[in-house]
Amino acid sequence: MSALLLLLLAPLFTGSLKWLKARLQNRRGPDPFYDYKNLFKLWRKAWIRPQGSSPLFLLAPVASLLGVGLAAAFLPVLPGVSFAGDFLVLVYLLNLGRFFQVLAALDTGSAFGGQGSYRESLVSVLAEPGTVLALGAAGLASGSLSLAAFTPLSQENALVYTLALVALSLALLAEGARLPVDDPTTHLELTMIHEAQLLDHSGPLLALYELSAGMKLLVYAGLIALLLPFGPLSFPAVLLLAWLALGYLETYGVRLRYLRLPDLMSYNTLSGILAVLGVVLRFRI
Amino acid sequence: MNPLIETALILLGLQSLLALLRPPAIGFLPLSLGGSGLLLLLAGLGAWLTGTWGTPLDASAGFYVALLGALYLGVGPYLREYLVHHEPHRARLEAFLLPLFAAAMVGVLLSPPGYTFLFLWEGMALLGYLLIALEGPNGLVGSRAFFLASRLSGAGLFLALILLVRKEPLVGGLGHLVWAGLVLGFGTKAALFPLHAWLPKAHPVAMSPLSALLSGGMVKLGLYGLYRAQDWVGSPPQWVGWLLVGLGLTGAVYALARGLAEEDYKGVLAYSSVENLNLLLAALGAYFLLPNPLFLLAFFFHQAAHALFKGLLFLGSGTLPVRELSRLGGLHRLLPRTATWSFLAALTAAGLPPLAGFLFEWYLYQGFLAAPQGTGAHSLLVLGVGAVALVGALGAVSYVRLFGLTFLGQPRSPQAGDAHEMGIFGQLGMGVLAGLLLGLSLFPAALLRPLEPPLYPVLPLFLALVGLGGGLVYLLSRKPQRAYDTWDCGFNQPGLMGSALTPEMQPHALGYSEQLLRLFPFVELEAHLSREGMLSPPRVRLEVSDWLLALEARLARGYTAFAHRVQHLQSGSLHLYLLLQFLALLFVLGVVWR
Amino acid sequence: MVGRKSLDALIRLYALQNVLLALLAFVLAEGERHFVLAGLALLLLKGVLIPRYLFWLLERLGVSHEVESYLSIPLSLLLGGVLVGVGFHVGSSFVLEGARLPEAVPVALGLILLGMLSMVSRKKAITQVLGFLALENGVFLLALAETHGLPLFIELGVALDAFAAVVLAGVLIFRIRTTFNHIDTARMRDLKG
Amino acid sequence: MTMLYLLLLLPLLPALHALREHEAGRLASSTAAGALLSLGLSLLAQNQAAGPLRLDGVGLFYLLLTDLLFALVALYARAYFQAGKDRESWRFYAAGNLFLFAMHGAYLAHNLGLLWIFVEGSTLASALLVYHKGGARALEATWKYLMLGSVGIALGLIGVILVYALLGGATLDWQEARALVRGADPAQLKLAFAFLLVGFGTKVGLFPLHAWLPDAHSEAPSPASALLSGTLLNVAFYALLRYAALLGSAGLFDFAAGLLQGFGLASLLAAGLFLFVQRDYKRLLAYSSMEHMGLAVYGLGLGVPWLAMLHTLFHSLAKTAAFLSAGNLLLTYQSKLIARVGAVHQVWPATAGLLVLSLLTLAGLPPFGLFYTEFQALLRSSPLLMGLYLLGLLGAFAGLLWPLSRMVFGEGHGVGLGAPPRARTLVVVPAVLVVLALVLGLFPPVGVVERLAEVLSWKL
Repeated sequence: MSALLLLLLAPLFTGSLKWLKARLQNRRGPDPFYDYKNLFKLWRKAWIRPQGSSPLFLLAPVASLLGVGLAAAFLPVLPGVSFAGDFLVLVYLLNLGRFFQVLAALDTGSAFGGQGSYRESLVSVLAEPGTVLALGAAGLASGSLSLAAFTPLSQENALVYTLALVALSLALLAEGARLPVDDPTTHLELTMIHEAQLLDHSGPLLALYELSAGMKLLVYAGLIALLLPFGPLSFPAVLLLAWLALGYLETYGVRLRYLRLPDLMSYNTLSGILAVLGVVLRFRI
Repeated sequence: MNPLIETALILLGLQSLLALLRPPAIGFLPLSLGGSGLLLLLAGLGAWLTGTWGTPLDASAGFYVALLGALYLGVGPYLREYLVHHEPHRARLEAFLLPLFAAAMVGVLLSPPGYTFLFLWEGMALLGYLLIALEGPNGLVGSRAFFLASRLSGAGLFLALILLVRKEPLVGGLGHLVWAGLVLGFGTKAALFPLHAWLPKAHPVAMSPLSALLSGGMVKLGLYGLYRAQDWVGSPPQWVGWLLVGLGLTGAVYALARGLAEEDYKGVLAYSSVENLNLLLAALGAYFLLPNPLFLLAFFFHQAAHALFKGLLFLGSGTLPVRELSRLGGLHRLLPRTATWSFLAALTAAGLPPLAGFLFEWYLYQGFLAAPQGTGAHSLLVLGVGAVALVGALGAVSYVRLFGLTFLGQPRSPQAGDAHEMGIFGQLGMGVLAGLLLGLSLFPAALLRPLEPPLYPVLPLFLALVGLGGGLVYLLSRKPQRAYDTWDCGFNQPGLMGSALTPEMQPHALGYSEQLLRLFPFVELEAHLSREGMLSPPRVRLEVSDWLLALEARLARGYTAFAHRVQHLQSGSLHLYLLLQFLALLFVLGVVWR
Repeated sequence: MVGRKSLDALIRLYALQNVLLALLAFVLAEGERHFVLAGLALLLLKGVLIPRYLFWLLERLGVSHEVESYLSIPLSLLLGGVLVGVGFHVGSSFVLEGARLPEAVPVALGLILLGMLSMVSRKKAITQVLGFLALENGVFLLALAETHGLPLFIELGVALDAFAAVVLAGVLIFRIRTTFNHIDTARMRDLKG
Repeated sequence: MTMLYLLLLLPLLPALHALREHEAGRLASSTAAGALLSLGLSLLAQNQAAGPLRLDGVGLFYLLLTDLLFALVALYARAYFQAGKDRESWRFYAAGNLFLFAMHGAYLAHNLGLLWIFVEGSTLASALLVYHKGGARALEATWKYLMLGSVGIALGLIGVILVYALLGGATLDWQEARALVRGADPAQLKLAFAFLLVGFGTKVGLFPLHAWLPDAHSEAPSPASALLSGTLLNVAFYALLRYAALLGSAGLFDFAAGLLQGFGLASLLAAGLFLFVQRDYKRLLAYSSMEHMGLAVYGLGLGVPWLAMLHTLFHSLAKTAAFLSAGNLLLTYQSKLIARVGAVHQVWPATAGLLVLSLLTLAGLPPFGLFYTEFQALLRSSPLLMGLYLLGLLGAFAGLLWPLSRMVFGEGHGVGLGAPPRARTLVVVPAVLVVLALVLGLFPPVGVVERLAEVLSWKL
């Protein structure tokens, strides 16, 4: 259920984000629903198979979408499957998608694909421990390892949750390939991370990739929403907040130098560790 | 003893004898080694699942027998095809020694602690050494490292088991001494950090089927011993648990990072083995501290999974034309089946759901997350979560790098364009392991039944992935498509010279991980620029400097220097010798008059 | 013995030593036949035959008759003195119950120690042999002093062994001379490690 | 009984034969025949006594071992000298039989004085074996051996004299001495033992008295090295066995045990260091002998003579095989340097196999016998000594391993020395020894040796 919801929402979110950024930059910008049209257009096109590529070239966008989609299914935005330890399956399904994507980037033997591949690898290594630690801390504080049973932010767990939210927000930026980690609008191959891996994918394959990237962003937003105390309104609230924040950040911010990434992401890991320690040692404000 | 196991051992013995014939009878290998594998698998699983070997601890031997059996089942047919390419003299020796090695491993599992156990343990080391040494000059360093470590392990076990065999009460420090011996003995074999150094030296140089047996099977015996020792000695003291968790997690991260700095395909696999083993040791150590069944589930399940996927990967490595990643590439075209098998194994190794590797991490996370229910310092084990997450992420990168650089892209050297797929027996061997791996992934409960495992919905997830994925792929493949060159920034215009991309533009094996390695202070990459002539393009050579290996080398140098100093006693001077004799006499007289 | 610079003197000294030992054996014999026999053998073998053999050897070797040592003469005298002192000092603990001639025990020990000293410090092969012979004499004296002498056949066997050893050593010294052009054992240091 | 005298003098016949006959084939036959005949005779002559001679269990054990090894080495030597184009092999046979005579004497002698005489005799005879045809290095080795050995044995004589005096000059017969020694002054008996230990210890090759050992073993022709290591070291060890039992009878074994264990472990640990930096494979084997004699002495120090005897048995078999294989290497590569030897498994597979098996035996690996004896020794050690013992074993193993790997499996650069000699005997003789070591290792003859060692027992 959540998966379908996210699938439908993702193009709207990314499309309207482009519109928002254009507005902030005093441009007219595309229609907020542009991404639906774009995806539809791409889906109908033919696709190019680079010479010498393997079946993975085709499998990767599929797996990427499925990984994110199935991960979204575990998100209790709408009622769905739930069991102890489901958040781990969620995180690792995201990994599954990325694994294929990063691998396929090496498939064509292109210089940029390879570059994108190892850059994305670095990002994943930097972001993953923080994410898992933050979610684990939340689970510990809630007394259950099932996402559906996460208790919302309250007086008691305020510090732990704040730390977890910091970690997850940073993870959202990194995994969603947004500024300051990655610049989704760049056209210079040398500076790309996410886009460099998609250079050779075209038509429907590109559509799947685009869709899964948008969904991934929403999955992280959904995770963040779980920790907030607004009940059913949490998810829309987070989406709105993220929409505004990303629009602002990507208009006024600059991309961080790639080699400085670890500096930024160390806050992610540190918050995660502190969050977990906070539960164990019963940090209170 | 179980008649199935007896038959299996007899089969192995017969194969050894047959190998001595001229020409060596290696044709029987699928039947003898593979057949014994099947028997062992059945017998072991029977014992493990029904607990017929007595206590749960006892039944664990059955688990390991089955694990070895599964490997033999795959290696048997594979070896038959592999040995055909060796010169007869060498093939004979290998076909003679390898079944004995296999039998010794099973024998260890069947022996109670004592003389027979040590006999087989050291015998196993000896056979393993000879098998590696047969590689000739290339195998020198590796076989030596293997044998030295094995003897170190043997020394630890001698200490522990002899104290046990004596049946004296283990009072005072003796209990601790026994455990120290066990940790040294079994830990060395199971590549416990920092005693693991031998493994990445030895496993890569062994022939591939042997590497599969070593990495998949033999090292597990160290884990078996540490687990089983509870049965022999009683529960371990606290420090054992902390040591295993601490060193295990450190070692896992170290090994992964170090593996990223490795250029040798089998070297990467070896470091991955170190990583997996250390994580397993950490799981066991955590189990010693907090007897949470989740740790036990993680411990057992992943041993089976690791045996299968690592066995499969090593068997696959036997097909590669060269081992250096920086000379491989694009092999999926020449070796489509090997690529498929290896891909399945790599997916598992990367810990991705719904395959077996993920379940391990799933159990491990939950186990560590349950730690705060413990008291005092134990609750700090929860930090293990971070380490496991880091390991998970690094593991995935490591296998992307390994598989991607080897099988995808363009060949990086002429040799990589000249590879040959294994024939029917080779495919059979890999296929068996792949099948078992898939079975294990989809039906983990079948193996874990005795431990009553909690599970996530594995099968539905798998079906959803395969079903939806299959559907999407079907749709996509029916869409119009055409082949074209890879994107090269538009340099490839009609009338120009073709694609501007060359294989050298792909990521280099070390370049791929260079930036990741900056995160880890213990492995350093140094870039050396060199230029052959004024006009030739500069070449970058990356050198790996490893803090641990440097320390090891320094220790070795120090020991050698010390030995040289002692050697001065034998300086050739008769007068000195006579003086020594005189002093020895004075010394003894001193003892007498004391 | 440790102070002399000339090999000839050393050999003569050694011969004299043996004559004295033989006399001692005769004195202690008190008519026991095997003592007399042992003494005679000693006189013949060590007092006459071995010194003559050594002189013959020295002559044929054609090397200098000078004693070469790691230690200077004063130092070696000093060390020798110390060792004899040590011998006398610890001698008492060597004196067994029922020793025939307790007074000779320290002397024997001193002789043994001096023999060892000259073997450790002297460079020429032939001087080492002389040191060994002195040591042997010390042992013999010890046997005389402590016991009623070893059983005769043992005594003879021991003497035979010593004689064979000296002959063998002589042959070897001769070979050393032809092979190396010297008989300086301090320079034979090819085998090491 | 005349049989004992016959047994004693038997080796002199081939020795005399060697002085007259210089043809290697016939000499080898007569020598081997002599040794085998003594082998049979000694089985018949067990427990007989004649004058100062008596053949008890321990003596028989070592006599059989010595004769067997000698016969095999004699056969090997023929092929060896032939392949090496050595026309003066008669020297080896003459000195060898003289040496065997001394060995027979030592094992038959029941009189401690006589034992001393024959041990000294074996030194002189083996000096001839080492010298063989001479040459600067052999000369140097012989000289050093002679000097150190003679001084050592002279110190031993002091011990013998002191023991004799302590017994009141009554007897030197071992059996009687054991009964009498109970009344002796313990302090002075300890003093005597100090001299005996240093004296015989020199010939056993205990650290730091071992200096002659590597020189002599490496410079002697290979069959002679095999004899030195396989039989000569045993004879001195045998003397120590007798004296240890003597001290045991006097109730002083604890004192002896400390010294024996100390020297044993010191030899083991030192040998490990020497082995590790060794560049000459014959010296390597020599240091390994030092290691194993150390282990045997340690085993004796544990108060288990049969264990020590078993250890020397396995060591003798394996080391003889190893030295004979080393002889094959020397014939093939013309160099004793490890660095000059390579790829033996391709150049001469049979020798490679023998080398591997014998060296692995010496490294104490199963299924060979030394694994068993080392296990048994550890079983009887205190934790601290166990630790040192294991450390020493590891050190020695580390020392042996690299040369073994290097020579057998390493690169055979620039060894175009033509085909190796193909005489069967060169391989068959060591193979017999290795098989023997293997069989005895799988089925250690503990019961037999224990029974043979009963005479030494002092724990009543």
